[in-house]
Amino acid sequence: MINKVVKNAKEALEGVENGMTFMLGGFGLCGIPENSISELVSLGITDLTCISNNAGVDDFGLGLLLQKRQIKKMISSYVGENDEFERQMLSGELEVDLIPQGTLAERCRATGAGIPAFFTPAGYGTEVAEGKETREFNGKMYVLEHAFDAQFAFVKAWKGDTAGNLIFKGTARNFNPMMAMAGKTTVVEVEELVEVGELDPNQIHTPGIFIQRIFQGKDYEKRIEQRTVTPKS
Amino acid sequence: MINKVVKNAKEALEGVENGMTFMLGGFGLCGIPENSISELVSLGITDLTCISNNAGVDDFGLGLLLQKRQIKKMISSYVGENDEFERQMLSGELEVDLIPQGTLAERCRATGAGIPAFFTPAGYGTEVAEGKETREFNGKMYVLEHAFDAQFAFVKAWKGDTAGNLIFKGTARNFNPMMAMAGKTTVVEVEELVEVGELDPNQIHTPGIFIQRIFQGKDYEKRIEQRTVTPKS
Amino acid sequence: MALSKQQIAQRIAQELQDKWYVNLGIGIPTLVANYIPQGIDVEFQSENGLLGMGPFPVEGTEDADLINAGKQTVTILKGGSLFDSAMSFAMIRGQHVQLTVLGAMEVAANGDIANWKIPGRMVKGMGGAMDLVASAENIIVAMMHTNKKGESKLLKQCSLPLTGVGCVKKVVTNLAVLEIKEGAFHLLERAPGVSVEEIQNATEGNLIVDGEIPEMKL
Amino acid sequence: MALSKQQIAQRIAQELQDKWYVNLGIGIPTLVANYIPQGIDVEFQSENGLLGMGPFPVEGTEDADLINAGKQTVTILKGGSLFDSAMSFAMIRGQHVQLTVLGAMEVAANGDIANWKIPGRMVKGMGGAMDLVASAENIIVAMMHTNKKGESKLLKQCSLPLTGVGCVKKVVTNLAVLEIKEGAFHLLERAPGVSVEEIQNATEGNLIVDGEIPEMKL
Repeated sequence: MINKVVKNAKEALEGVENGMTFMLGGFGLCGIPENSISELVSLGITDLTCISNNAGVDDFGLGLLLQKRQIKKMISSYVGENDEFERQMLSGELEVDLIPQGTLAERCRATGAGIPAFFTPAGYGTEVAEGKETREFNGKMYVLEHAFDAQFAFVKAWKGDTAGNLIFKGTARNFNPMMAMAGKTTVVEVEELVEVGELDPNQIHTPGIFIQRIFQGKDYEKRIEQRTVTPKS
Repeated sequence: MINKVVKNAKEALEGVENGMTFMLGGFGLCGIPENSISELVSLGITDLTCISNNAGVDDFGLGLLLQKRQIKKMISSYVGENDEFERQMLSGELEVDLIPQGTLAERCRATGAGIPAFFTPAGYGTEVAEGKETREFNGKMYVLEHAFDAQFAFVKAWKGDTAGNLIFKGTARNFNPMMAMAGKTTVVEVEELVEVGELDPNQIHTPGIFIQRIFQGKDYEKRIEQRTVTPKS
Repeated sequence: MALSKQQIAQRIAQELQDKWYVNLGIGIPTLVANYIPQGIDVEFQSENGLLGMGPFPVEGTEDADLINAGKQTVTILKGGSLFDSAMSFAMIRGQHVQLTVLGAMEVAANGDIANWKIPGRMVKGMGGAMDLVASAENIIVAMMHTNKKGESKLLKQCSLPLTGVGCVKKVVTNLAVLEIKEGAFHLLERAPGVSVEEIQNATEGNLIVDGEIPEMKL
Repeated sequence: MALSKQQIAQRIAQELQDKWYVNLGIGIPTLVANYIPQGIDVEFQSENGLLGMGPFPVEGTEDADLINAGKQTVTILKGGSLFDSAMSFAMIRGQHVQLTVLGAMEVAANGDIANWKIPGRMVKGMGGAMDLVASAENIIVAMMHTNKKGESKLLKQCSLPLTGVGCVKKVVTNLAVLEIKEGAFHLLERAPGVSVEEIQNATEGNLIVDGEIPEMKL
């Protein structure tokens, strides 16, 4: 079996450079590649384009890269849970491309699946469709959307084996599987790295073929953005 | 939880009519909806258009419907493992639309996912692309392919719960998950019907939202087309 | 008297039908889950990858890996399922979700909706709203009838950048239930004690009042 | 002497590179799996939804729910995975499979391939072949150099309906290994004991013979 294991985040991120385009999994702070983000901060590379559904909070997730002004452009569906983001955006330091969430997800999948473009109804008649081809199918209007091009995808999984097969947990799955398919180099960090044969082949969410590097992550904080609970009765 | 259970194949197939378009899961004879096919034979409805990767063998799978001349048109990627099919096709009784297998799979997914059309490289420059829009993306040529429109999808799963959540087994998964998404009415037969809560929500292949009717199948033959083995040592 | 947010949610819950899959937006829509009528089964979809969403977890059992689209910790009911974002929007775009309830800044008499962007202000993004409104067969907007300045949010034409065109079929506000068809708001019900005149005054878009308008039953 | 089918497979196996995912077509290509060079790891993909395909099962352990694209019962290796057809062709179309080996009726000097249809005869369909040839970065055709009538299968131009255009880069036949570039077949290796003249005579398309042509090492 093809072995994808690298020692740590440092080794996993070999080859990242200023000006590259990255995909980063996660929805809010749920399922984000914490170790890879930390390593990107350490490396200090700049002028990055980040494709990620959200942009983290001030002191966590992609907010850490924003603080150090490493990001030139964000491609997201929902941002601005953090003040530094807002400041940079309003001052024009940061470019922001806002995309409907389903279009973002499907464009990631298309990238990995060799589909260069597809039609979606989302955004028709809005500024999202400006300058894009539109077409009617069965009486309904659709917008043509394109695949992305990302040098690296950073993905967080729950369990992964040495061949790169992945299982995600709960809603931490979100964008991770499509981004795993889409990176020219896909780097995965896992909570638990296991030997081949330990995962049921029938229950793998992302087959190892999409993965170039996998490593055992550490020190997961898994911060909760909105802790909503019902009191113990 | 929304309950999708019906008593049997007869109840599950209520509403099928002459001239309808059906999707049927399976690759070869692997993962085909045996019970639904039997019931279609019993019902004797005709002029059917069947979207299915293959067309069964003479005395099993869709071959049973062909024998009784219930099928007007097959939409498949590979057919002709049976003589009756060949006879009907050569005599012009049966229309056959041959589609690249990946395009067939993606068109099924697109149908269920609300994508009316997408570009794929498969078939560019061949007779498959005749009359279709083609376009260049990044120096490579692609063909525009469209979603299907199917009144019923007949799907076979390994396990399913009363809410319609499905788990497939081995390579019997094949086209079943996409067709499950694509039918206006999706009918699922399972080897094992369980209560909600018995399947791990993190391990479900097809969420119940796509399913309208589910029933406990019976008498599975699961015929093997090419029994290839290595001798016991 | 005008409805409270809870009551708006309560009224919208009456629109739920048996066996419907429903996506609830952030804010008032979320509250709809508290008022499911007896005897019907509905299932809630959260676009970040969850079907069969349950109530908030009991204190101490919350899981960072199980949140809703509002990033709140939630639970999953028996028979629920988890999936990725592409699958989630396949459900939405493919019209497998029967009802979307969401908030709005403006709704127009032609069914247009604006709820994601105010020019000149910080723009947070549309999230899944554009996919939802472009896809759902049934869209109910839950909102106050007027904005904080007292201006109508039910307009001849939206002034803000659109989220979707011609898609809203029903609006439930603190004052009324209205159906949108043929380019007009059709008044269906009044909030208890609220007069047709009050509703008329708070509605900028063309309002059709056909016959006696009943009070909502809550 | 011309190669046997086994030997064609053996020669193709030398093209495998470490960490490659490989899709093997029906017939000669399937045999390639028997000759993986020592010291390299490759994984076989079967387009019906299987990665990490292993050898045929031991008699008595065959499973109707575990077959390859040729409908043969197979096994799955440790570290393998199972998935649906859309995912399978996402791998193929997205160029995650590094090598496709398949048979052909005709190959042209411009890289065109025909392997699915003979007009006037029963047409069985292209299966996954069109997706594979339109997508793979490396395509090796495994076939006899001539057909049963002794006519060349390496042509100036395909006469049969095409499976894909300009996609074949390498051909391994019973007589030779050839690279396709700049509109010609470039002779790389001869089968043991087969002369350049024999290959020239069996090749209708433009054949470039550049310098001394070595014999294959098997």
